[in-house]
Amino acid sequence: MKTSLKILTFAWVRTQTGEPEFTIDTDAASVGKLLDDLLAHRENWASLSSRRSEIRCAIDQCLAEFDSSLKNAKEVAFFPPITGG
Amino acid sequence: MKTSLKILTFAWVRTQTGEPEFTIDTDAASVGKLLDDLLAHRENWASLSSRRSEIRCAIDQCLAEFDSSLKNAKEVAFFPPITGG
Amino acid sequence: MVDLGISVQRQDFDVLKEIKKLQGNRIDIGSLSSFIGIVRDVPLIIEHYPGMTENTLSNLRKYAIDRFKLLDARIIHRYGALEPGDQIVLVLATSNHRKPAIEAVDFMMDNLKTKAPFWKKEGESWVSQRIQDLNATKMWDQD
Amino acid sequence: MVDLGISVQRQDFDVLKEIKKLQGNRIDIGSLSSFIGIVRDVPLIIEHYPGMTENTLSNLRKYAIDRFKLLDARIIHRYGALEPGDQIVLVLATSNHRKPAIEAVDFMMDNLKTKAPFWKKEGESWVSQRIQDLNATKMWDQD
Repeated sequence: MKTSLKILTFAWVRTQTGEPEFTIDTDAASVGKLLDDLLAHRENWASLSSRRSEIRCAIDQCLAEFDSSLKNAKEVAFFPPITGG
Repeated sequence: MKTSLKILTFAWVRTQTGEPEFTIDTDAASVGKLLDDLLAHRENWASLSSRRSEIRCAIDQCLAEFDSSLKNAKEVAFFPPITGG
Repeated sequence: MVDLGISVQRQDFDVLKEIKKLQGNRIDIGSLSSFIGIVRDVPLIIEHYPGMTENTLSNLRKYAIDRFKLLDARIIHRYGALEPGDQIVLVLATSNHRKPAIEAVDFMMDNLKTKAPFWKKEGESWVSQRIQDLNATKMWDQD
Repeated sequence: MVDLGISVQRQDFDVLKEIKKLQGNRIDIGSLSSFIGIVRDVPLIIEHYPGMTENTLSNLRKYAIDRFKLLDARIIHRYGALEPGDQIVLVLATSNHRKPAIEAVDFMMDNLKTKAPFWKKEGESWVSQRIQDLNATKMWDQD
Protein backbone atom coordinates (compact mmCIF):
# COMPACT_ATOMS: atom_id res chain seq x y z
CA MET A 1 0.00 0.00 0.00
CA LYS A 2 1.28 3.41 -0.95
CA THR A 3 1.34 6.22 1.53
CA SER A 4 1.58 9.93 0.88
CA LEU A 5 4.76 11.68 2.07
CA LYS A 6 5.83 15.28 2.10
CA ILE A 7 9.42 15.58 0.81
CA LEU A 8 11.64 18.57 1.62
CA THR A 9 15.12 19.34 0.32
CA PHE A 10 17.79 21.79 1.53
CA ALA A 11 21.08 23.31 0.43
CA TRP A 12 22.57 21.64 -2.67
CA VAL A 13 19.96 18.88 -2.69
CA ARG A 14 17.44 21.67 -3.21
CA THR A 15 19.46 23.70 -5.73
CA GLN A 16 20.40 20.62 -7.75
CA THR A 17 16.87 19.16 -7.95
CA GLY A 18 15.10 22.49 -8.07
CA GLU A 19 12.43 20.94 -5.83
CA PRO A 20 12.29 22.47 -2.36
CA GLU A 21 9.06 20.65 -1.48
CA PHE A 22 6.66 18.13 -3.03
CA THR A 23 4.33 15.32 -2.12
CA ILE A 24 4.81 11.75 -3.29
CA ASP A 25 3.02 8.43 -3.00
CA THR A 26 5.47 5.68 -2.10
CA ASP A 27 5.63 2.09 -0.90
CA ALA A 28 9.33 2.27 -0.02
CA ALA A 29 9.97 0.57 3.31
CA SER A 30 13.03 2.60 4.26
CA VAL A 31 14.14 6.17 3.67
CA GLY A 32 17.17 4.83 1.76
CA LYS A 33 14.88 2.94 -0.63
CA LEU A 34 12.82 6.09 -1.12
CA LEU A 35 15.96 8.05 -2.03
CA ASP A 36 17.00 5.31 -4.49
CA ASP A 37 13.56 5.51 -6.13
CA LEU A 38 13.83 9.27 -6.44
CA LEU A 39 17.35 9.12 -7.90
CA ALA A 40 16.27 6.43 -10.39
CA HIS A 41 12.92 7.73 -11.50
CA ARG A 42 12.31 11.36 -10.66
CA GLU A 43 13.24 14.07 -13.12
CA ASN A 44 16.23 16.21 -12.03
CA TRP A 45 17.22 13.79 -9.27
CA ALA A 46 19.50 11.59 -11.42
CA SER A 47 22.27 14.20 -11.22
CA LEU A 48 22.46 13.60 -7.46
CA SER A 49 23.35 9.89 -7.84
CA SER A 50 27.09 10.53 -7.81
CA ARG A 51 26.76 12.35 -4.47
CA ARG A 52 24.43 9.86 -2.79
CA SER A 53 26.95 9.06 -0.05
CA GLU A 54 26.98 12.73 0.97
CA ILE A 55 23.23 12.99 1.37
CA ARG A 56 21.70 12.96 4.86
CA CYS A 57 18.06 12.62 5.86
CA ALA A 58 15.47 13.39 8.52
CA ILE A 59 12.15 11.70 9.18
CA ASP A 60 9.50 13.91 10.73
CA GLN A 61 12.17 16.46 11.65
CA CYS A 62 14.54 14.04 13.38
CA LEU A 63 17.92 13.04 11.91
CA ALA A 64 17.61 9.46 10.62
CA GLU A 65 19.74 6.67 9.16
CA PHE A 66 18.98 5.42 5.65
CA ASP A 67 17.78 2.07 6.94
CA SER A 68 15.11 3.79 9.09
CA SER A 69 11.56 2.67 8.41
CA LEU A 70 9.04 5.04 6.83
CA LYS A 71 6.19 3.51 8.80
CA ASN A 72 3.89 6.28 10.06
CA ALA A 73 6.21 8.91 8.57
CA LYS A 74 4.63 12.12 7.31
CA GLU A 75 7.61 14.24 6.30
CA VAL A 76 11.02 13.28 4.92
CA ALA A 77 13.87 15.70 4.24
CA PHE A 78 17.07 15.20 2.20
CA PHE A 79 20.07 17.49 2.61
CA PRO A 80 23.89 17.67 2.77
CA PRO A 81 25.84 17.29 6.03
CA ILE A 82 24.97 20.08 8.47
CA THR A 83 27.25 23.13 8.59
CA GLY A 84 25.75 25.52 11.13
CA GLY A 85 27.26 27.32 14.06
CA MET B 1 75.62 39.34 56.14
CA LYS B 2 72.15 40.76 56.67
CA THR B 3 70.15 42.17 53.77
CA SER B 4 67.18 44.50 53.92
CA LEU B 5 63.88 43.07 52.68
CA LYS B 6 60.45 44.58 52.18
CA ILE B 7 57.77 42.29 53.64
CA LEU B 8 54.13 42.44 52.50
CA THR B 9 51.15 40.54 53.90
CA PHE B 10 47.67 39.93 52.51
CA ALA B 11 44.26 38.63 53.57
CA TRP B 12 44.32 36.87 56.99
CA VAL B 13 48.09 37.04 57.27
CA ARG B 14 47.65 40.81 57.19
CA THR B 15 44.62 40.98 59.49
CA GLN B 16 46.15 38.57 62.03
CA THR B 17 49.57 40.28 62.19
CA GLY B 18 48.22 43.79 61.70
CA GLU B 19 51.30 44.46 59.55
CA PRO B 20 50.51 45.05 55.89
CA GLU B 21 54.07 46.17 55.10
CA PHE B 22 57.41 46.56 56.86
CA THR B 23 61.13 46.35 56.23
CA ILE B 24 63.38 43.85 57.97
CA ASP B 25 67.09 43.00 58.05
CA THR B 26 67.58 39.27 57.73
CA ASP B 27 70.25 36.65 57.09
CA ALA B 28 67.75 33.88 56.42
CA ALA B 29 68.83 31.80 53.44
CA SER B 30 65.34 30.68 52.40
CA VAL B 31 61.92 32.25 52.52
CA GLY B 32 60.80 29.39 54.80
CA LYS B 33 63.54 30.21 57.29
CA LEU B 34 62.49 33.88 57.16
CA LEU B 35 58.90 32.93 57.98
CA ASP B 36 60.07 30.74 60.88
CA ASP B 37 62.09 33.68 62.25
CA LEU B 38 59.07 35.98 62.01
CA LEU B 39 56.76 33.44 63.69
CA ALA B 40 59.30 32.88 66.49
CA HIS B 41 60.47 36.39 67.20
CA ARG B 42 58.21 39.08 65.76
CA GLU B 43 55.38 40.48 67.84
CA ASN B 44 51.89 39.47 66.63
CA TRP B 45 53.25 36.75 64.33
CA ALA B 46 53.25 33.95 66.93
CA SER B 47 49.49 33.53 66.54
CA LEU B 48 50.06 32.45 62.93
CA SER B 49 52.23 29.45 63.92
CA SER B 50 49.29 27.07 64.01
CA ARG B 51 48.39 28.00 60.45
CA ARG B 52 51.90 27.88 59.00
CA SER B 53 51.03 25.09 56.57
CA GLU B 54 48.33 27.27 55.04
CA ILE B 55 50.65 30.20 54.35
CA ARG B 56 51.92 30.81 50.80
CA CYS B 57 54.67 33.17 49.64
CA ALA B 58 55.97 35.23 46.74
CA ILE B 59 59.48 36.52 46.11
CA ASP B 60 59.66 39.70 44.07
CA GLN B 61 56.07 39.22 42.96
CA CYS B 62 56.43 35.63 41.76
CA LEU B 63 54.86 32.66 43.57
CA ALA B 64 57.65 30.77 45.38
CA GLU B 65 58.22 27.58 47.37
CA PHE B 66 59.42 27.86 50.98
CA ASP B 67 62.83 26.40 50.12
CA SER B 68 63.44 29.19 47.58
CA SER B 69 66.57 31.24 48.17
CA LEU B 70 66.35 34.87 49.23
CA LYS B 71 69.51 35.74 47.33
CA ASN B 72 69.03 39.07 45.52
CA ALA B 73 65.41 39.22 46.74
CA LYS B 74 63.99 42.69 47.43
CA GLU B 75 60.34 41.97 48.28
CA VAL B 76 58.73 39.01 50.01
CA ALA B 77 54.99 38.53 50.52
CA PHE B 78 53.09 36.11 52.79
CA PHE B 79 49.45 35.30 52.22
CA PRO B 80 46.82 32.53 52.30
CA PRO B 81 46.04 30.35 49.25
CA ILE B 82 44.69 32.44 46.39
CA THR B 83 40.91 32.69 45.96
CA GLY B 84 40.28 34.97 43.00
CA GLY B 85 38.11 34.60 39.92
CA MET C 1 5.07 25.19 21.83
CA VAL C 2 7.38 28.20 21.86
CA ASP C 3 10.63 27.76 23.80
CA LEU C 4 11.83 31.17 24.96
CA GLY C 5 15.26 29.70 25.70
CA ILE C 6 16.10 29.44 21.99
CA SER C 7 15.61 31.63 18.95
CA VAL C 8 16.13 31.12 15.22
CA GLN C 9 16.02 34.51 13.63
CA ARG C 10 17.09 36.72 10.73
CA GLN C 11 17.88 39.79 12.84
CA ASP C 12 21.03 40.43 14.85
CA PHE C 13 21.12 39.90 18.63
CA ASP C 14 22.43 42.05 21.47
CA VAL C 15 24.80 39.96 23.62
CA LEU C 16 24.53 42.24 26.64
CA LYS C 17 20.73 42.23 26.53
CA GLU C 18 20.74 38.43 26.36
CA ILE C 19 23.14 38.20 29.30
CA LYS C 20 21.02 40.56 31.39
CA LYS C 21 17.87 38.65 30.46
CA LEU C 22 19.43 35.36 31.59
CA GLN C 23 20.71 36.92 34.80
CA GLY C 24 17.47 38.76 35.70
CA ASN C 25 17.41 39.41 39.42
CA ARG C 26 18.98 36.09 40.34
CA ILE C 27 21.85 36.13 42.82
CA ASP C 28 22.64 32.41 42.65
CA ILE C 29 24.56 32.70 39.36
CA GLY C 30 28.31 32.49 39.93
CA SER C 31 29.32 31.78 36.36
CA LEU C 32 28.19 32.86 32.94
CA SER C 33 29.92 31.36 29.94
CA SER C 34 29.27 32.36 26.36
CA PHE C 35 30.26 31.65 22.80
CA ILE C 36 29.69 33.90 19.81
CA GLY C 37 30.22 32.60 16.28
CA ILE C 38 31.11 35.30 13.77
CA VAL C 39 31.21 35.41 9.96
CA ARG C 40 34.85 35.22 8.90
CA ASP C 41 36.40 36.75 5.78
CA VAL C 42 33.58 36.19 3.26
CA PRO C 43 29.80 36.81 3.14
CA LEU C 44 27.54 33.86 3.95
CA ILE C 45 24.00 32.80 3.28
CA ILE C 46 22.59 30.50 5.94
CA GLU C 47 19.64 28.27 5.17
CA HIS C 48 17.80 26.13 7.73
CA TYR C 49 14.95 23.66 8.14
CA PRO C 50 12.17 25.60 9.89
CA GLY C 51 10.55 23.55 12.61
CA MET C 52 13.30 20.95 12.89
CA THR C 53 15.83 23.65 13.76
CA GLU C 54 13.75 24.99 16.62
CA ASN C 55 13.02 21.49 17.94
CA THR C 56 16.69 20.49 17.79
CA LEU C 57 17.94 23.61 19.58
CA SER C 58 15.19 23.37 22.18
CA ASN C 59 16.02 19.74 22.96
CA LEU C 60 19.75 20.46 22.98
CA ARG C 61 19.29 23.32 25.45
CA LYS C 62 17.11 21.24 27.78
CA TYR C 63 19.50 18.30 27.63
CA ALA C 64 22.48 20.55 28.42
CA ILE C 65 20.70 22.18 31.38
CA ASP C 66 19.99 18.72 32.74
CA ARG C 67 23.39 17.13 32.01
CA PHE C 68 25.49 20.00 33.35
CA LYS C 69 23.05 21.09 36.08
CA LEU C 70 22.90 24.59 34.65
CA LEU C 71 20.82 27.35 36.15
CA ASP C 72 19.80 28.44 32.66
CA ALA C 73 20.93 28.51 29.04
CA ARG C 74 20.11 30.29 25.80
CA ILE C 75 20.79 29.54 22.14
CA ILE C 76 20.27 32.05 19.32
CA HIS C 77 21.13 31.22 15.70
CA ARG C 78 20.66 33.50 12.72
CA TYR C 79 19.85 32.63 9.11
CA GLY C 80 19.78 34.60 5.86
CA ALA C 81 22.47 36.78 4.32
CA LEU C 82 25.36 37.72 6.63
CA GLU C 83 28.48 39.84 6.13
CA PRO C 84 32.01 39.31 7.53
CA GLY C 85 32.04 40.43 11.16
CA ASP C 86 28.32 39.68 11.60
CA GLN C 87 27.28 37.52 14.54
CA ILE C 88 25.90 34.09 13.58
CA VAL C 89 25.28 32.21 16.80
CA LEU C 90 25.14 32.89 20.54
CA VAL C 91 25.25 30.24 23.25
CA LEU C 92 25.00 31.22 26.91
CA ALA C 93 25.08 29.05 30.05
CA THR C 94 24.82 29.98 33.71
CA SER C 95 25.72 27.85 36.72
CA ASN C 96 26.88 28.04 40.32
CA HIS C 97 30.50 27.14 39.58
CA ARG C 98 32.50 27.74 36.42
CA LYS C 99 33.28 24.29 35.00
CA PRO C 100 29.69 23.28 34.16
CA ALA C 101 28.98 26.59 32.41
CA ILE C 102 32.16 26.39 30.30
CA GLU C 103 31.68 22.71 29.44
CA ALA C 104 28.01 23.18 28.59
CA VAL C 105 28.81 25.92 26.07
CA ASP C 106 31.42 23.65 24.48
CA PHE C 107 28.90 20.78 24.40
CA MET C 108 26.07 22.85 22.94
CA MET C 109 28.32 24.27 20.20
CA ASP C 110 29.66 20.82 19.27
CA ASN C 111 26.18 19.35 19.02
CA LEU C 112 24.65 22.32 17.29
CA LYS C 113 27.35 22.09 14.60
CA THR C 114 26.37 18.56 13.59
CA LYS C 115 22.72 18.22 14.63
CA ALA C 116 20.95 21.54 14.05
CA PRO C 117 19.88 21.71 10.39
CA PHE C 118 21.71 24.79 9.13
CA TRP C 119 23.66 25.01 5.87
CA LYS C 120 26.12 27.70 4.92
CA LYS C 121 26.75 28.98 1.42
CA GLU C 122 29.79 31.06 0.53
CA GLY C 123 29.23 32.75 -2.80
CA GLU C 124 27.97 29.97 -5.08
CA SER C 125 29.36 27.04 -3.08
CA TRP C 126 27.84 25.22 -0.14
CA VAL C 127 30.29 24.86 2.76
CA SER C 128 31.49 21.30 3.54
CA GLN C 129 31.20 19.74 6.97
CA ARG C 130 34.45 19.65 8.93
CA ILE C 131 35.47 16.18 10.12
CA GLN C 132 36.70 17.79 13.36
CA ASP C 133 33.13 18.89 14.08
CA LEU C 134 31.80 15.37 13.69
CA ASN C 135 34.53 13.95 15.94
CA ALA C 136 33.97 16.65 18.55
CA THR C 137 30.30 15.71 18.81
CA LYS C 138 31.16 12.02 19.21
CA MET C 139 33.52 12.76 22.11
CA TRP C 140 30.61 13.79 24.33
CA ASP C 141 28.89 10.43 23.86
CA GLN C 142 31.91 8.69 25.41
CA ASP C 143 31.92 10.71 28.63
CA MET D 1 54.90 48.69 31.12
CA VAL D 2 51.13 48.88 30.78
CA ASP D 3 49.44 45.87 29.13
CA LEU D 4 46.17 47.02 27.57
CA GLY D 5 45.08 43.37 27.29
CA ILE D 6 44.45 43.14 31.03
CA SER D 7 42.92 45.36 33.69
CA VAL D 8 42.71 45.19 37.48
CA GLN D 9 40.11 47.71 38.53
CA ARG D 10 37.56 48.76 41.12
CA GLN D 11 34.88 49.84 38.65
CA ASP D 12 32.47 47.61 36.76
CA PHE D 13 33.06 46.62 33.13
CA ASP D 14 30.78 46.61 30.09
CA VAL D 15 30.94 43.17 28.45
CA LEU D 16 29.60 44.40 25.12
CA LYS D 17 32.10 47.26 24.97
CA GLU D 18 34.95 44.84 25.69
CA ILE D 19 33.73 42.44 23.00
CA LYS D 20 33.49 45.23 20.43
CA LYS D 21 36.94 46.50 21.42
CA LEU D 22 38.46 43.04 20.89
CA GLN D 23 36.66 42.63 17.59
CA GLY D 24 37.47 46.08 16.22
CA ASN D 25 37.26 46.02 12.43
CA ARG D 26 38.80 42.55 12.13
CA ILE D 27 37.03 40.07 9.86
CA ASP D 28 39.29 37.11 10.63
CA ILE D 29 37.58 36.34 13.97
CA GLY D 30 35.32 33.30 13.69
CA SER D 31 34.94 32.63 17.40
CA LEU D 32 34.65 34.67 20.54
CA SER D 33 34.44 32.86 23.84
CA SER D 34 33.86 34.52 27.17
CA PHE D 35 33.51 33.85 30.86
CA ILE D 36 31.99 36.18 33.44
CA GLY D 37 32.39 35.46 37.15
CA ILE D 38 29.61 36.90 39.27
CA VAL D 39 29.19 37.45 43.04
CA ARG D 40 26.87 34.75 44.33
CA ASP D 41 24.47 35.04 47.29
CA VAL D 42 26.59 37.17 49.68
CA PRO D 43 28.60 40.42 49.46
CA LEU D 44 32.36 40.08 48.94
CA ILE D 45 35.44 42.14 49.53
CA ILE D 46 38.28 41.32 47.14
CA GLU D 47 41.84 42.20 48.06
CA HIS D 48 44.83 41.82 45.73
CA TYR D 49 48.59 42.30 45.52
CA PRO D 50 49.08 45.38 43.31
CA GLY D 51 51.89 44.86 40.83
CA MET D 52 52.04 41.09 41.13
CA THR D 53 48.39 40.80 40.02
CA GLU D 54 48.96 42.81 36.85
CA ASN D 55 52.16 40.89 36.03
CA THR D 56 50.47 37.53 36.58
CA LEU D 57 47.44 38.34 34.42
CA SER D 58 49.60 39.87 31.71
CA ASN D 59 51.83 36.78 31.53
CA LEU D 60 48.83 34.46 31.65
CA ARG D 61 47.16 36.28 28.75
CA LYS D 62 50.30 36.23 26.62
CA TYR D 63 50.93 32.56 27.37
CA ALA D 64 47.33 31.66 26.44
CA ILE D 65 47.49 33.62 23.16
CA ASP D 66 50.65 31.71 22.29
CA ARG D 67 49.55 28.25 23.46
CA PHE D 68 46.09 28.34 21.85
CA LYS D 69 47.09 30.47 18.83
CA LEU D 70 44.45 33.04 19.71
CA LEU D 71 43.85 36.16 17.67
CA ASP D 72 43.49 38.15 20.90
CA ALA D 73 42.44 37.88 24.54
CA ARG D 74 41.43 40.10 27.41
CA ILE D 75 41.29 39.67 31.19
CA ILE D 76 39.56 42.10 33.56
CA HIS D 77 39.37 41.45 37.31
CA ARG D 78 37.77 43.72 39.89
CA TYR D 79 38.70 44.28 43.51
CA GLY D 80 37.07 46.09 46.43
CA ALA D 81 33.53 45.71 47.82
CA LEU D 82 31.09 43.83 45.58
CA GLU D 83 27.42 42.93 45.96
CA PRO D 84 25.57 39.74 44.90
CA GLY D 85 24.96 39.90 41.15
CA ASP D 86 28.01 42.13 40.58
CA GLN D 87 30.51 41.09 37.93
CA ILE D 88 33.93 40.04 39.29
CA VAL D 89 35.96 38.83 36.36
CA LEU D 90 35.79 38.82 32.57
CA VAL D 91 37.91 36.62 30.30
CA LEU D 92 37.58 36.89 26.51
CA ALA D 93 39.36 34.98 23.75
CA THR D 94 39.07 35.23 19.97
CA SER D 95 40.28 32.73 17.39
CA ASN D 96 39.60 31.44 13.87
CA HIS D 97 37.85 28.28 15.00
CA ARG D 98 35.88 27.64 18.14
CA LYS D 99 37.84 25.02 20.11
CA PRO D 100 40.92 27.19 20.84
CA ALA D 101 38.79 30.11 22.05
CA ILE D 102 36.70 27.92 24.36
CA GLU D 103 39.72 26.03 25.73
CA ALA D 104 41.73 29.20 26.25
CA VAL D 105 38.98 30.74 28.39
CA ASP D 106 38.85 27.57 30.46
CA PHE D 107 42.65 27.60 30.79
CA MET D 108 42.86 31.27 31.77
CA MET D 109 40.14 30.91 34.38
CA ASP D 110 41.77 27.81 35.91
CA ASN D 111 45.15 29.50 36.15
CA LEU D 112 43.81 32.82 37.30
CA LYS D 113 42.03 31.02 40.16
CA THR D 114 45.25 29.66 41.65
CA LYS D 115 47.97 32.02 40.42
CA ALA D 116 46.62 35.58 40.38
CA PRO D 117 46.95 37.02 43.91
CA PHE D 118 43.35 37.81 44.81
CA TRP D 119 41.68 37.00 48.11
CA LYS D 120 37.96 37.01 48.81
CA LYS D 121 36.36 37.89 52.12
CA GLU D 122 32.72 37.09 52.89
CA GLY D 123 31.60 39.10 55.89
CA GLU D 124 34.38 38.55 58.47
CA SER D 125 35.77 35.35 57.00
CA TRP D 126 38.34 34.87 54.29
CA VAL D 127 37.21 32.38 51.65
CA SER D 128 39.14 29.07 51.51
CA GLN D 129 40.73 27.76 48.34
CA ARG D 130 38.80 24.96 46.62
CA ILE D 131 40.81 21.81 46.04
CA GLN D 132 39.00 21.44 42.67
CA ASP D 133 40.58 24.72 41.56
CA LEU D 134 44.07 23.50 42.38
CA ASN D 135 43.49 20.22 40.56
CA ALA D 136 42.01 21.99 37.53
CA THR D 137 45.16 24.09 37.18
CA LYS D 138 47.39 21.02 37.40
CA MET D 139 45.48 19.28 34.58
CA TRP D 140 46.76 21.81 32.04
CA ASP D 141 50.39 21.00 32.89
CA GLN D 142 49.81 17.39 31.80
CA ASP D 143 48.51 18.22 28.33
